[in-house]
Amino acid sequence: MSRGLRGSLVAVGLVAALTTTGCVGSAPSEAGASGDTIKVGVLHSLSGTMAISEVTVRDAELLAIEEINAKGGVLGKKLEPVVEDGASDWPTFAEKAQKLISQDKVATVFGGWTSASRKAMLPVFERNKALLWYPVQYEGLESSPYIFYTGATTNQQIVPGLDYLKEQGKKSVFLVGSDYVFPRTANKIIKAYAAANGMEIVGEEYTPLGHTEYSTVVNKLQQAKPDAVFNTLNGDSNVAFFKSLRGAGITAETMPTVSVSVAEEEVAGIGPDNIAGHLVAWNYYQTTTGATNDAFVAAFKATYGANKVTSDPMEAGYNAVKLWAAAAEKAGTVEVEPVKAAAKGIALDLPEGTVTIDGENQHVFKTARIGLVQPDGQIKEVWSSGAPIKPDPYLKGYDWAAGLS
Amino acid sequence: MAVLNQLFIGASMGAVLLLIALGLTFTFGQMGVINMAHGEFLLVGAYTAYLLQNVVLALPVAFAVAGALGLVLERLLIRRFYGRPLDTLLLTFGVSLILQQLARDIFGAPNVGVTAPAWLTGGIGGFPYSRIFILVLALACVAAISLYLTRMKQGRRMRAVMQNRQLAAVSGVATERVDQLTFLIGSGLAGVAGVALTLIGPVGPSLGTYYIVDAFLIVVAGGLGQLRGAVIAAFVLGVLNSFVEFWTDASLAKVVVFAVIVAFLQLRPQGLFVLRSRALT
Amino acid sequence: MTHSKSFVGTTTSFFLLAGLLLLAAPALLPAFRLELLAKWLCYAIVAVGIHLAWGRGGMLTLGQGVFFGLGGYAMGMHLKLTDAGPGQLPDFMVWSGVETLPALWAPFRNPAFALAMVVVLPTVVAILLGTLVFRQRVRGAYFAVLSQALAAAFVILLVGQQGLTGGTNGLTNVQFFFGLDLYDPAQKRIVYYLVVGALGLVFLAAWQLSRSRLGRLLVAIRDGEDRVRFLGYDPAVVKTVVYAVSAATAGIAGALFVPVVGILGPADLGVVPSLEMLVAVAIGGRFSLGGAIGGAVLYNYASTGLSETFPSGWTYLQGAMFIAVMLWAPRGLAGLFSSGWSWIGGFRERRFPGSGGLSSTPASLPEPKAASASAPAQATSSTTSSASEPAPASGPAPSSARGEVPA
Amino acid sequence: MSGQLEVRGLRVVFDGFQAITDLDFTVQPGELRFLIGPNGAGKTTLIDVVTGRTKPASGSVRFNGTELVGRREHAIVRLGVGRTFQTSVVFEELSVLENLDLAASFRRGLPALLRARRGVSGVVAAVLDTTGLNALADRPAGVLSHGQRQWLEIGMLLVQRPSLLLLDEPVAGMSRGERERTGHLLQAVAKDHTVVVIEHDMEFLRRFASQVTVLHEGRLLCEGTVGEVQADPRVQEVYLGRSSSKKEPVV
Repeated sequence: MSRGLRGSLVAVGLVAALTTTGCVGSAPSEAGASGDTIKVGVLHSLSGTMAISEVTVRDAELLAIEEINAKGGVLGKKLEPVVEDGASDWPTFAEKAQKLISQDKVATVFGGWTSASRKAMLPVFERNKALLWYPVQYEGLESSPYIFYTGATTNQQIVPGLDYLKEQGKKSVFLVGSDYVFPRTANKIIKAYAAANGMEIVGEEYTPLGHTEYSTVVNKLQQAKPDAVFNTLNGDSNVAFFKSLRGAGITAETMPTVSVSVAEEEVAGIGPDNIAGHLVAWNYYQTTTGATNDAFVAAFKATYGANKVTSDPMEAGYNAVKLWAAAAEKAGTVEVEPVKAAAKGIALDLPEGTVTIDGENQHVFKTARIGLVQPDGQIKEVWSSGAPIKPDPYLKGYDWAAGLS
Repeated sequence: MAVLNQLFIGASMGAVLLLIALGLTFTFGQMGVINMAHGEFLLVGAYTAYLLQNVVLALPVAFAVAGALGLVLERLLIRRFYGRPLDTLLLTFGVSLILQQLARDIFGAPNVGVTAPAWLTGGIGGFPYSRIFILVLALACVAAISLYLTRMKQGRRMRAVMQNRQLAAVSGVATERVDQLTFLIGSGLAGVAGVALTLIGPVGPSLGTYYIVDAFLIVVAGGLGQLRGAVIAAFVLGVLNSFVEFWTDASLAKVVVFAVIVAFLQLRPQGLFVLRSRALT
Repeated sequence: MTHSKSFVGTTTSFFLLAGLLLLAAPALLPAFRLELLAKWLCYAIVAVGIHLAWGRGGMLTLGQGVFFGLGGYAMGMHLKLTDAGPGQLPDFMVWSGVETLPALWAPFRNPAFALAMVVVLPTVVAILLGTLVFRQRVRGAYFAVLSQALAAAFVILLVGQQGLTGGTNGLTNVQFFFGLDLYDPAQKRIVYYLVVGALGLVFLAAWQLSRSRLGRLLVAIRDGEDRVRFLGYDPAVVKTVVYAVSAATAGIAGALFVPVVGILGPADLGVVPSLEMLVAVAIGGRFSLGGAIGGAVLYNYASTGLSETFPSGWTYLQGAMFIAVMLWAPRGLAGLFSSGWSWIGGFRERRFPGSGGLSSTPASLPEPKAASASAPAQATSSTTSSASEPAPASGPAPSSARGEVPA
Repeated sequence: MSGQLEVRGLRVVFDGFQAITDLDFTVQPGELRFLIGPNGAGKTTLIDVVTGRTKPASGSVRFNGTELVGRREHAIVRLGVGRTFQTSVVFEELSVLENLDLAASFRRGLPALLRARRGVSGVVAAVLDTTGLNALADRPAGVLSHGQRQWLEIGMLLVQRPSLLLLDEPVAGMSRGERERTGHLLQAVAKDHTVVVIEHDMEFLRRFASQVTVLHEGRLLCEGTVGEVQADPRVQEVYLGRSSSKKEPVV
């Protein structure tokens, strides 16, 4: 117990010293809003399994910050993004959110992708009375006073998707999803909708996140022979799913799928050949018409490369920054409560069209769009709700959803 | 029909498992290197296929690229760790992190698409060509390896070293060369498997992490360094997994497979096949 | 016991110093940093268990996250129930459409039951797996792979039972801990002291275990399991006991993690987090108790620090760190420091490699050596001699270990 | 005195190779029996079977009338059967004293094992004396010389007070003086234990053995005193004849 232990004691001592000094050394600096710049937090997974989706959202948010800075910033001050890595780990999200708030003193945070990361961060923002802008479509049933939701809630994406299927005369639907909260909640909603609208759910399959073997699920699809498949698979699993689907000879003509987590980025990874002809439900596509979107797409390609695509979550992240900046300008400060108050009713012309913040629940009005995947990897709009739909995270406006929340 | 389909699916899952585990039977099974970076060698193969956009051409190229990378790894790091298998685990975990992040920085975080050749799309009687291709590829690899190990001089040396290193060394076998070759082949096979994976799954920086645990389980169930064992374990577990999944769901199937392996190791603690050793440990 | 009185003095004063620093930390650190420190100390508690199982017992447990999770969920379930209030369901059950409290949850309302389960659940699972595995002499790499697969299977189970476990989200937003409001920094400080106290107790228990005959026996089993069998001991029993102790330790850490962090989900328990718990210990020095604890704190400190400084590139540094430690400090930083120490104290005799005395740290060999000078040549082994067991070396020189890996 | 060993109809097969064939072998209590034979004769395999390390294909091994086949190693040790290995196996990281103490504590229960060792027990102290390792008691076993290791191992056996000792080449690699001391040690031990020794060294055999059993290719070749065995033509054939193509050192 001599040398080894003694050495380890030195180690302990050193570590303790290091920890303490390190922590003290990097302890709170000056507040984010003081000086010439305003600090804003950007918190996404840059490593781990979720990096695949979140890195580009970060890029879009940074692009929006750059654009705002190019036009003189907010309240005459430049925005200074503080980028943190959530590392695909939910407590890390909470930890980094806390760090951004209490150490960097950021004015607001843009971040998160998975529901789990949002649920992890929610108490941190509520406790600190700080602001989070969450840019991804999600399962609804939430309305935190300290979160702004710039992605779709269920009545802006899933319900329109179902409306579309009903319109197309699809009677039987098979549900395929990754095993986590969004697909499970979405499928609950779908089942309630189906029961009220004379549709039959002929199967429901969940696979672990990151699952890459879909032969069996596809075999079950072949046995059930549904009119359509509602796909809530997440991320990488989609690639394996569509490759299996095509391998088994299932085409969009015989059995179309509606996907709610497959955007332009994912299409490239799946291989356009494998998914062309299938449907997706979002609020924005790279092909969405309008000068604002043309400018956004052009700016994005100019900044990150001509081969890059834009997608709904990226656009929602971009929107979040723009909406916050507008609210801060309107409030004349970056303080949380005035910004929240000013945000209500703000309407901006953004790539997906006019986006208005709903003061009631801090979600935004969004136009639902059903798209058809093209062989070139782009998505063509085949149906739209026409006007932006009022967000209804608890589906209070739908009778059939009465028992859900 | 559904059952027949499922049987085929099981076999094809077995083929995938076999392919990803083959390389590991060399590096882990024969050399005792717990190579956590094995998944990233799959990744190298997959990105090779992406760069070439030609699966058939990619097979030999991926073998060469992944093999070369394996050789570099062996020369630079792993050779200092023989006889310390548990340390190789942490070492290669570090390597795996670095390779993953490299892939992320070079090719971007999102998945990339690999276009399968026209003759591999579609299928016959519900059996996808891509799956048949993988099945054939897996069997071809096994055949090639066993021919190599039994018929070729280098292969026989490899077996000799594996069975008794010291005796092989004093019999004039350059064991160091054999080690390099073993690692090269093991990594190269992972590269080949990576190419095959592009036909059925995602190609992104996390690819390796999806397969690594399964690969280790196959090698353990089959018996360390046992080609026969790996083949049988892969197909049995593939079929088992596919049927359990068919009757229940994918999550449960994974848990059941794990339980079966633990139970099986109760009967045969050393896996299906055992290489006798006289060492007292 | 070869250490001198003055050395005991040094030892004690060092630990006292470290303890004092930990106790003084709340005064020195802002609340946010203190929370982080508390989280690292939870991992330090896990590290103590890993040191026992791996450093002392040679069991490379890649699935410590499972036990961490079992303890954590036992605690988390109780806290979620108290947060929800009597007769109410935890928030995630409401989202998942669960209408009545599952029978599995009901007993966790009772704090005594929940606290008992924190230790009992991991212990029982470890005893079950240990009995199955060690009795059949599955060890080394086999055991490592199996324990890793256990972590993978556990996560899949957790994720698949959303209504029961909160699925991928896990248990979030824990606000009260036995009456303490965790949103209040002053009350949260008490939780920090609890963690420090638990670490102290676990440390002392591990220390005593290492000093005891059982500790010696454990080292003996690590270095020559078969030989121990012929001394009349059943290594399977000893290993199972120590594995269970290390599991219980991880369970306690997991239980404390919940009030400290406020969240517990499958993402903290899977294959990679379990590996990281192990890697931290390897970096600190698995053969040394202090090294293991220091490693856990240092690793998590570095991982927080590096990811703050280099948010997009810290994975490289992390990877490079593992490689560097394995290459140049296979006994971890503790080993490095101890060599440095003896180099400074030049009067100390340059010891023969492998003669680390009573030290838990083999002086030069990174992997514990086989106890024998060489294997009995005529014995046909009926045991699982697996690849990851240290190869029998024909002498103390590290080079001779090479190549005797039984395939 | 107890310690009777009876082996009947023993057959051991490794992957189709018959390592031991129909072996009958008896050692009476208090005997000091030497076991010799060329490489591959099955000597160590026999000890392995007795101590539970190898499972026989058929046959029985009775110790004081108790069947040993099918029991696990540590259970057999607890019945009073101890062994050493061909090359000594001691725990290098533990001190000599701890090695002995560990061996001596094998009947303690788990709670007792959880306490640290205090002092040196009488039996350990006595064995430290007998083996002459007193001066090295606090040194790690890793620094011992070859001969010292062998003694330590025998010492670890003695503190366990087995009634049957099986020693696998205890003097291999020892110097002349060391052999001499070991031989006397064995004779002393044999006064109140049954001892079976595998040994090749003929000089050692002549000096210390009373009864010798010769094994060859897994079968019993002959039994008797040293003189009888040496005179047996079959033994000479085995060691010197055609079948002894292996370079077996016969001294």
